[in-house]
Amino acid sequence: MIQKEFCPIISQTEIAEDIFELTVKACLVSQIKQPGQFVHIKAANALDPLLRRPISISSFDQENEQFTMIYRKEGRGTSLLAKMEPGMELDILGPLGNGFPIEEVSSEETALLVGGGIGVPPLFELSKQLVAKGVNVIHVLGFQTESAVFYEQEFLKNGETYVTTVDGTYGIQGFVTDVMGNLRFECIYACGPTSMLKALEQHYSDKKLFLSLEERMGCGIGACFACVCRLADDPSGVSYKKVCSDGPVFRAGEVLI
Amino acid sequence: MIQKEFCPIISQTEIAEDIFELTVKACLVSQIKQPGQFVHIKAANALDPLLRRPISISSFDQENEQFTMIYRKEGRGTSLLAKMEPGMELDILGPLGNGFPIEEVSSEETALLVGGGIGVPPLFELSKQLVAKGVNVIHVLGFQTESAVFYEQEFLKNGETYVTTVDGTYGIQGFVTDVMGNLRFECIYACGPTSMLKALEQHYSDKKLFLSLEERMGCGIGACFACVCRLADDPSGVSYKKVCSDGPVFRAGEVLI
Amino acid sequence: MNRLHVELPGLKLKNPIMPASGCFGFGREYSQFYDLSKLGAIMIKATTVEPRFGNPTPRVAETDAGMLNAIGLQNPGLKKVISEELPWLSQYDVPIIANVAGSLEEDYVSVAREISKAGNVHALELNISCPNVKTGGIAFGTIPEVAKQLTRKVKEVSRVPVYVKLSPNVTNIVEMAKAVEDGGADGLTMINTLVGMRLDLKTGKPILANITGGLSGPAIKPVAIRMIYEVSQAVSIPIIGMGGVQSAEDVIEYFYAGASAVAVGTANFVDPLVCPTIIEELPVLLKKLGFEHISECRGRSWNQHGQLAYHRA
Amino acid sequence: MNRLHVELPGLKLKNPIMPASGCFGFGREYSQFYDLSKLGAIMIKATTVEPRFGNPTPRVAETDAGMLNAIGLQNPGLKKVISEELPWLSQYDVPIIANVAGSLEEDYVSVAREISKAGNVHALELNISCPNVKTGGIAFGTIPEVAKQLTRKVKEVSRVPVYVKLSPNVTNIVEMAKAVEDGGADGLTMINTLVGMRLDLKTGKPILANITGGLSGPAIKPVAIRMIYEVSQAVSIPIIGMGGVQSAEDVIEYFYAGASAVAVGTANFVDPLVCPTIIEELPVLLKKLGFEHISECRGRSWNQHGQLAYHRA
Ligand SMILES: Cc1cc2nc3c(=O)[nH]c(=O)nc-3n(C[C@H](O)[C@H](O)[C@H](O)COP(=O)(O)OP(=O)(O)OC[C@H]3O[C@@H](n4cnc5c(N)ncnc54)[C@H](O)[C@@H]3O)c2cc1C
Ligand SMILES: Cc1cc2nc3c(=O)[nH]c(=O)nc-3n(C[C@H](O)[C@H](O)[C@H](O)COP(=O)(O)OP(=O)(O)OC[C@H]3O[C@@H](n4cnc5c(N)ncnc54)[C@H](O)[C@@H]3O)c2cc1C
Ligand SMILES: Cc1cc2nc3c(=O)[nH]c(=O)nc-3n(C[C@H](O)[C@H](O)[C@H](O)COP(=O)(O)O)c2cc1C
Ligand SMILES: Cc1cc2nc3c(=O)[nH]c(=O)nc-3n(C[C@H](O)[C@H](O)[C@H](O)COP(=O)(O)O)c2cc1C
Ligand code: FES
Ligand code: FES
Repeated sequence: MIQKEFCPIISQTEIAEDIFELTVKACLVSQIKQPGQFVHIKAANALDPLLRRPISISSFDQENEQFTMIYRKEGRGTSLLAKMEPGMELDILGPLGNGFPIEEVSSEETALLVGGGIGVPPLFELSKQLVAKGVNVIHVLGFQTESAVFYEQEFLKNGETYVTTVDGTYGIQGFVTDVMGNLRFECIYACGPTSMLKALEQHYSDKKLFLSLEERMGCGIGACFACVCRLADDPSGVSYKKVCSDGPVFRAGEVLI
Repeated sequence: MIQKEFCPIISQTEIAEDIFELTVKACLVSQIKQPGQFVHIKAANALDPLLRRPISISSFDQENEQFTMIYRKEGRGTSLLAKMEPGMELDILGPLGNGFPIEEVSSEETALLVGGGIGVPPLFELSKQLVAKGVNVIHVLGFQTESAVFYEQEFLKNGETYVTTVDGTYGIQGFVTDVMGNLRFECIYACGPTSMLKALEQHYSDKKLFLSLEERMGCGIGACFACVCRLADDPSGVSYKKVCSDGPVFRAGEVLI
Repeated sequence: MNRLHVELPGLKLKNPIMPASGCFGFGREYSQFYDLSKLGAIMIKATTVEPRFGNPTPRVAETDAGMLNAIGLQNPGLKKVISEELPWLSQYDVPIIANVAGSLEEDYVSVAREISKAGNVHALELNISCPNVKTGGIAFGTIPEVAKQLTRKVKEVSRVPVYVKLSPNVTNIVEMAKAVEDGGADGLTMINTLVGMRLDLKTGKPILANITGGLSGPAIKPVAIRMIYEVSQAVSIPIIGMGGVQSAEDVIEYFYAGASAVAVGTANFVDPLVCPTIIEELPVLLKKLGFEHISECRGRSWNQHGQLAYHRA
Repeated sequence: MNRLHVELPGLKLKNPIMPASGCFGFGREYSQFYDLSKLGAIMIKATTVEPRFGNPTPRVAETDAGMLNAIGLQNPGLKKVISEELPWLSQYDVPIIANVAGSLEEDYVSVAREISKAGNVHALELNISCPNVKTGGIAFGTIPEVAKQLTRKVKEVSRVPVYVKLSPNVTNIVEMAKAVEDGGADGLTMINTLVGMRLDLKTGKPILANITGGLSGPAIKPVAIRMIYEVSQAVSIPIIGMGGVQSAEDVIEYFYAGASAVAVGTANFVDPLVCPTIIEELPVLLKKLGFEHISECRGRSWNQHGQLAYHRA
């Protein structure tokens, strides 16, 4: 069940340039079903900004009732968020949507987790759960530049990890796809910019491939039709899925990206 | 000169029900000319609320560069203000307007300071300055009810002090004017609700009488024409004074209230 | 004491609070949060004859104290609304107001005829004011004579009272209101969104794929209040007010202006529990303000007693 | 590199930032805060033939991300503006745009004729859109033919270019813009305020003594952007844009929409230093966005290169 809750902030740290890791205490943790789900955050009690902001759950801890998000300080909402301190409370709605299906890989198989920039965070919980299940996990994490890189060590603990930067200032120069050619895996889970997801869909249509999409949202729960995408197979021309409540994770080929 | 300054909060205390005493550190203190001037405060860095709030300077300390305000938590702006804590910074514009002319009483004379509710605060600095000058000071402070009474002790230190409450739960039951009949004085300085100011103007037109007015403000500095009042003597029908920059204190009879 | 019961043409409302059309889907999502029977009514998403996908995304953009939307009337179409959504909603004890949209007069008439037969549809809301569809629409919402004709045609076929939803994007809202009253409207709902736009700082291009969108939220409340103030004095049919309502205080302001009930749109996205919260807080606020019944607030900005017989229970 | 110099009919502007009429008086108050010569131009308070006291108070009311005002064109009258205010302003190296108001056509014509003779008045802004005066006004701002006639009459007598200030309270803003262009307007300024209203929770009565007022501030920005986007593509005269501008980012958004300069109103009340701050931040932002000159931003929402010859230095 989706809950609306005022969650006390436990910690907030800048882990890379403009990238913040935020942990809150929240009863709604008990409702999380899958890695890749997200929450909808009100960054101010006031009207400015008005709308909630969708942020992925990057990891959670049922026992201690807390979960972590990693976000980039961008516009008004995330800038306000970045100023908040432990002890303050955040108005959070969640957990929302459907995440990555871990049942799609079995313990002997290898899963490739591909993240681009601020698409990396939800893969962390996914990685943890896959490893716990005995799946062999490889991570390919793409960033713009050195200062934007985060969580490399954390992912390394779970398995092989390749970091790429567009400008070559860290790790391998290039895009995530430049690394993937040499790797063997049965299933891909990916989250990142649309261009990255499109490239994956084009090149790896033969694999099991799950993509987490982004779309501007109103309600975040499926009521406003802000975040729809078309079905790939759409004879009627009017079929759709909602990123917020049907997604954000879809099987490649299911919807048009 | 008027300054716009980010002023760190030194202390904030609830001194009566919904009445807060707020002290800030501010260079603009050096610009204060008279008791009865005010500042214009932005209660949020964000857009909500948009406009500044006019609040009187209730006392100041040139040496330590700090000043105090006393305000009632009413609507959006003052409610936000009431949540602020020492160390936070307030965006303050001031000092604004023209205050009470203390040169109008000489040291042998008696000044009557009449305050109604949230009109009491600016009288405190006035009282201090008059006493320092050797003027005999009497205070009549009117409140709605016991829980709204504040600063009685502080005023008592400066001179005779009568407190009235409308419901009689504290001090003398009635209005400030009910007390005044028995007192002797040469000059009245008053700040409070319009009805109180009108009553004073009606009954004490024979005395020197200075009234501090309130009006909804836009700019607070004289540019927007939001806060005008008409001159009492206005043959042309178009003459006016601005409460923010000509006032808020006027000699009784000068403007229509 | 029941301070909130209100009667309007076709509608006996437990309370005058209802989610606004398009901001509540067909209720399923919000039913996760509370019992929909608590609501005064539900204004369901616009229904058209055929299913519509709507506009390309992005469909929403945030603005200061508001948001733009250009959903483009996405909906599953008349048949599905009648066969799936309305029956699902009938489990709740709450009257439905069906928002009727289309491009041509015939479309409106077809939807109105069919949807008004559903048992739980107690009123229609004729959406002549959607700013996000390119064909038709605009003339219906901006030319008095056209709006009047459409209202008349829909009234002829509807089995339930017809409320017409007015667009604020007109020079003279009173003229529009009078025209649809003349056309037989049983009530008005106002306002729909103001046409607005936002551009992306990096690209210079519109944030919305549809270029322009409808501005809703607190930003538009002063415009809505003004229009309801003007219209409520000029017509004798009741008004369901909307635009930026977020709190019980806002509801009272709408009643003062002349509304007889109030719809909540954008605020649902900010707080999914906003409607039941307002419904809970209203009686307390009314008591504090000294009103025995909410209808006493109605029209107080222009009339001493703020009360008209027809909408008091 | 000067990224900000802009030329418009009658106006060589150091930068395209100017305070909006009515939000800056005649400059005296803000001259306490900074050197007015820093400004691109100054739009002074509306001037009428006779001095006006304006409306009773309260004249302002806050709204969400906005404010209502009903000043009612208070001003010292043509004579005093010419004999006192304009000479005082002439100490600054800044072109003045005189806002011309009135109730009758003759009033506008008289003010325009006289005030356009002042040496530092480089352009007129014909205020046909003030929502806060009861007589005249409204027709000028809402009926295209009437607006066109007035523009023509004023053009006949004015010694300087005439900009017409459009009201957003119309069904079709493009029609209004084209009409005044036809009437000979050299430029447009838009938008004036949206008509709005607020009611007091305790009394139920309007907060403004004038009942309704003009809504300004960030709340109306999306409406202004949309209207400028539409109008800038339909006319060939330049637009000075306004409505909720608070930052350099907002200025760029206005240019993208199609404005050639930008005025700042309500934001002056929030931050008296807002204009010089924007002027300082603009070149930095332009550089960051990769523009050599602000004119490159113009019209980018609808045209690839966003540049028209006439307004580039
Ligand atoms: C399902 C989902 C999960 C996400 N998870 C993360 C995450 O874990 N970490 C992270 O840093 N970011 C994440 N994002 C992106 C994040 O929502 C935006 O960066 C954020 O909303 C920007 O808000 P702002 O206030 O900084 O920007 P503003 O520019 O002030 O935002 C204005 C409006 O645009 C919307 N918006 C702007 N950018 C985006 C975007 N990329 N996607 C959707 N809406 C946007 C905002 O929500 C807001 O409504 C996620 C987005 C989605 C849809
Ligand atoms: C010169 C002057 C000095 C003042 N000094 C004090 C003081 O020392 N202590 C104190 O408690 N109050 C003082 N006030 C009143 C104070 O400004 C208001 O109580 C305050 O603005 C209310 O803001 P809010 O956010 O609580 O209310 P809201 O209802 O949110 O305010 C909405 C708008 O109305 C304006 N407004 C509301 N009430 C008043 C009012 N009474 N006068 C002027 N504008 C108002 C606000 O400034 C704001 O623009 C003074 C007013 C003036 C004009
Ligand atoms: C996302 C969204 C979708 C909307 N869809 C419709 C619709 O289908 N039919 C309609 O008449 N109004 C629609 N509206 C307008 C609302 O019903 C309402 O009139 C408007 O949003 C003002 O109210 P608010 O400020 O409370 O949102 C929609 C508004 C939003 C924000
Ligand atoms: C207090 C106030 C007074 C105004 N007076 C005038 C005026 O005299 N003439 C005029 O053309 N516009 C006047 N306006 C409108 C502004 O010039 C401007 O068009 C409008 O406020 C939108 O800009 P903003 O949102 O930046 O304030 C006034 C606005 C305000 C807030
Ligand atoms: S955000 Fe409202 S339906 Fe997805
Ligand atoms: S508040 Fe602007 S002139 Fe006084």
